[in-house]
Amino acid sequence: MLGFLARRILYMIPTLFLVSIVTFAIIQLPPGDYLDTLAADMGEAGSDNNAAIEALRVQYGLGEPMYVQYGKWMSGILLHGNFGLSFEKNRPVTDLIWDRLGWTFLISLLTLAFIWLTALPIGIYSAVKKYSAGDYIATFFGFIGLAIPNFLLALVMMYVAFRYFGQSVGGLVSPEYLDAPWTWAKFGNLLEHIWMPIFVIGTSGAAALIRIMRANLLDELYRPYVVTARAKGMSEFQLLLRYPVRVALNPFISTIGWILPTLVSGEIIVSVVMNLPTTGPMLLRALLVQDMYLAGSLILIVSVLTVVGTLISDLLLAWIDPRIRYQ
Amino acid sequence: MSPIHSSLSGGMRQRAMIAMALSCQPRMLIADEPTTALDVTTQAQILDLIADLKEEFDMSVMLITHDLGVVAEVAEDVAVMYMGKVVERGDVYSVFENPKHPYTQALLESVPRIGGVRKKRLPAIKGMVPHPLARPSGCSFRTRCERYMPGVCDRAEPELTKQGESEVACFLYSSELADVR
Amino acid sequence: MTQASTLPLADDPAEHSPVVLGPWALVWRKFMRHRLAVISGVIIILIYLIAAFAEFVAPADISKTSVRHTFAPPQMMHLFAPGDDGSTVFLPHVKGLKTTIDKEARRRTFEIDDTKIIPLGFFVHGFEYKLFGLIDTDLHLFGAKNPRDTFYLFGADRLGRDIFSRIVVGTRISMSIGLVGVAMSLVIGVLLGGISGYFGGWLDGLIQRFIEFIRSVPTIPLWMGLAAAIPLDWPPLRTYFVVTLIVSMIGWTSLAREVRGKFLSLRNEDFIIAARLDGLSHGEVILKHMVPSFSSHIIASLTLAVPLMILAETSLSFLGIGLQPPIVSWGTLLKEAQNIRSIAQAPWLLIAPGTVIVIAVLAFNFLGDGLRDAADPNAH
Amino acid sequence: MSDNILEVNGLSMHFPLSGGAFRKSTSVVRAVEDVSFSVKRGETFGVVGESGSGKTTLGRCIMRILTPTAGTIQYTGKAQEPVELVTSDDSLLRTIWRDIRMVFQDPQSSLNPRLPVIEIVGQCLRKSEKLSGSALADRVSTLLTNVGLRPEILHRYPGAFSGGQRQRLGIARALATNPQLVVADEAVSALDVSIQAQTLNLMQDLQEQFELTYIFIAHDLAVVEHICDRVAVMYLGQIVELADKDELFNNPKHPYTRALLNAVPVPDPRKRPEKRARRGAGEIPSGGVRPDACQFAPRCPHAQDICRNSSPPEKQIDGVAVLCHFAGEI
Repeated sequence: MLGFLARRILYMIPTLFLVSIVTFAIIQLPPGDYLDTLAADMGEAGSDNNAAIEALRVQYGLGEPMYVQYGKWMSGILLHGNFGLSFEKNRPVTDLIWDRLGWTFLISLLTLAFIWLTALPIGIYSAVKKYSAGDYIATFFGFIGLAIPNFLLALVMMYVAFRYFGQSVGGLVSPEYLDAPWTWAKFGNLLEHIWMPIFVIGTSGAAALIRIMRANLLDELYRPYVVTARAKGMSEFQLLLRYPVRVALNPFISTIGWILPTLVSGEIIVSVVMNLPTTGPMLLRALLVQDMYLAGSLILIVSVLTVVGTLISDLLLAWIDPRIRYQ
Repeated sequence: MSPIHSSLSGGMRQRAMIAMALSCQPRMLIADEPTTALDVTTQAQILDLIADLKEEFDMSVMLITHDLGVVAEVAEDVAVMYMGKVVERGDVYSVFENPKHPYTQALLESVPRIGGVRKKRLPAIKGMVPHPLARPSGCSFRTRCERYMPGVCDRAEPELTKQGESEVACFLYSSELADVR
Repeated sequence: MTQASTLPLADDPAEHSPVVLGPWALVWRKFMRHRLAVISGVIIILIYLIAAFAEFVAPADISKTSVRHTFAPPQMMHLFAPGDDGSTVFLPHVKGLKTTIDKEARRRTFEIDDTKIIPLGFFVHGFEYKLFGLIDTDLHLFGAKNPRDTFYLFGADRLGRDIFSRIVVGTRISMSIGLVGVAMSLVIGVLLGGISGYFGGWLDGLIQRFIEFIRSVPTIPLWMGLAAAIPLDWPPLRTYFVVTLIVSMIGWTSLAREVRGKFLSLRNEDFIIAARLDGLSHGEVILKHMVPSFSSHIIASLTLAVPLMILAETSLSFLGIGLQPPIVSWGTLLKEAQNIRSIAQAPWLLIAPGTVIVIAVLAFNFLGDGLRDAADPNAH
Repeated sequence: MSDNILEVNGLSMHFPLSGGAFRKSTSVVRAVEDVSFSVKRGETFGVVGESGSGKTTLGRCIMRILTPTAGTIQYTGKAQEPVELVTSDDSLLRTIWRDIRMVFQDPQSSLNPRLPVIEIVGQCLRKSEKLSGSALADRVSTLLTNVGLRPEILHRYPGAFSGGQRQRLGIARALATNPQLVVADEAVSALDVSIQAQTLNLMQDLQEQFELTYIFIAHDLAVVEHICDRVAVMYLGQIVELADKDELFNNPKHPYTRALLNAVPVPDPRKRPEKRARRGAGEIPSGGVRPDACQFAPRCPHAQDICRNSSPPEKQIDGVAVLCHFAGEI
């Protein structure tokens, strides 16, 4: 197990290195840079500030070769935890993102909990009561959940909430609480808002998991060992929890691997729609205005989270099922 | 269970299964082809194990197998089935030494045996087991039987009747042959 | 004995020849039993037909604006109308709109005018277009009998353009992105997966590391980064191509893995070894024995990958970093519904394209599921 | 022309066990280890052993599906110079594969379910003799008749046949190129008793008719005794005893051969007590193979220190090759 752990962590290093290069390349892809945008804006405004812009260019190392810029960026991150400056906001990236990362993380974890809590019982029910009305309903909603893109669902939910419940939509708290200090009232207001993004982001994951759970459980339910246990007189419920559910749980563990990253990145589009204070809208904005260090840092951080999430789920899986270690 | 059983050999797994089956102190153990997937040496051990346990726990064993050798090795009584019907039943000695039903006879002859009389060709049963939906009329073995009696075997199904030490379902031994028109 | 499941044999005198179907016929028969999948297949064919004949199906010119119809609501199509003698006659029509101008709010409000009937007809003459870009015509599947009448089945947008027609035309872009994207991932996936699985060894290791890397990277931020890098002043065709390329990057890794897995398990099948011993070359073994063995699975996987790509295009365009107006796709149409104020004023901006997307995605999912079931020899 | 159709010398097949972080092979599985034997033209050469004994690997090395790690395999066809199989390249192998054919264990998985009989059986004829159309159909029909199937089934798919019929198809395919040598890997193991007898009889008839040489790989000693002329007993990758059939079954010299023979259930209930009394114990140990010891020592009732510390030399006793320190003494 320790060897497996060491091996997996070793594997992460080249992956992360490649990720950082790819991220950097993407940031460099658009022709021109933020200063061009800035110069264009200034030009429109009628002022001629070429000298000032050139000074900025030198300061940010924008005129230098790519690898030098990459080196500066990476060494800043690795050695000083400095992700660079946001051009648009003229503040260190680090100042901007932690708050938003915190919200992103909170929403992702809550969504994961939501997915598990709905998918597990519904999946078991669907498998045990195969072809019952409940199973058909679950299957139907599963398909719908998979077919409706998250952002569409977000829009529909917001419309319904706005139209029929008169609820203010967007954001995690009502506007009047935005800058208010934390009180119970604000917390309550948060609860009123936060369920919607969790529901929206979690639906497709839950739908997928219900189907996986059902299929896995159906595979297990008719295995000879279950028949043996039944022949020994174990009660159906005990029987179910004892073996098949445990085996069928494997995909649940591995969901941490694929759900966490998809939550973190899938949340991007939803949070743009719902105007959440998470990384998504910030990333989109940064990409649109080519605020490269901000966008790059966000992509990099989300990527690292993905890689770490995959690692955690792999470790859990290996811990639960030793066969995986040897594959 | 899965993490453990993957590291066990076939014989160990079968032992574990037997241990599981015995954990409730049953009166009867049904073993369905318990050794089919195993090597001969392992098979011999499992068969010995079953025989020992049978003595020790004073239980009955119903062993389902296609291997006549395995039957001879452990069974006291034998029932031979063909297409869902018992065609011959008796104690192991009478069935193996004095088989009555043509199917049992052919079956025993078609197995090559070590140290047996060397024959150039094995007496094989002709044809194959018919499709369950295309069951022949009368005795279902008649299409492959060397001693098929037209007008008799295809008319009615033979009943299992007592013949000496064993019971057999075949018109060859039927005293009421005349009754079957 | 355990020979129970055999069909009557060749040397059995009592044989009655059973109907023997080829494997493809079996797959087809199993698929046809899957009713939902068959219906979905028909729907998908219909959608692609609409995409091919978009201008013919669309009753209105998609770029024709009308200030007087800003956010005009959907007009229901009625099939029957009361005739002159009081009886009901077959007359497809929509009810007209009554416009009032709310001077305070500075906007128009619309009401359905029950007294005004706009008769519709099939194969009417409308705006001029080139069918397949070749044939000049003004014939349309249906439309107002009087060419000067306007009507909005799914409502109108901010500029008074017909959403129904725009969705019909957008079908072409959105659905073809799915197909082209899948074709691209198919080529990459089958090529790399096949090499990886058939030859194994260090090549397999290298390709697997590469796939693992791509899969370990979060996709959405990366596509966003890539898509955001598309310059706004690029010609639509180039943008379309690049977006398709980005979208196709979603699918190929899982496809490559699937192909590799199939190759790996098939490589050690006795019938593959037997084919080698029959003197077939590697290429012949792959083409004659391996590809047919898993092509049905691949087709099913591809079908299931199409909706993912449709959704990806929609998402990117919705965010404003994929396709850009004036390109009309389902995604760019939804972009109009980006803020809650426009949805509140004109919910059809969201509902119409949203429903179409969900139907298309569901249809592909059901079809793919049906194909997968049919292709699986173990399923009943 | 040599009497021997096949001469195998010092054949070894090691599989690397890939494990560890950087795919370095840390150990090897010695599936076949230094095996030598020859097969006479026209005989049936049996290879018996339990699972894991390396008999299937041996067969695949001879077919050159696998490339052996060491050793030579010399094949001498009719009026041909001897050919070294181990070093043959792909194009040479393709011609050799017309002479040496294989019958597989599982008739289910060895026939492509997506191809009709004419393609399965005739595939090699398309390649080797460029046959097609009615010429191909004629040839395949003849082959089907040879193996007791009716020519009408040409256009059916394998799914329509029973196990026994499929194995006949497999045999027909093997015979299509008029081979000299047929490697039958557990060819009758998957079949029911009565079908097994039919198939064995068919194989014997075909051997006479087409002057075939068989290498018959099986785990069933009774079947091997019935059909083979000479038999090699394999244990953990080595041939521990190689003898004429009669000698092997009447007078087994290696303790493992004896254990095997004692373990076989005989369809004679009277022999039960006597057989149970003679049985040894122990399964094949799951640990790796130790190079400097008798592989059978851990299970051998006669094992001495020498057995655990040095690998036994091959001894010749009455024309029987035995791999045992105490061959002839116990």
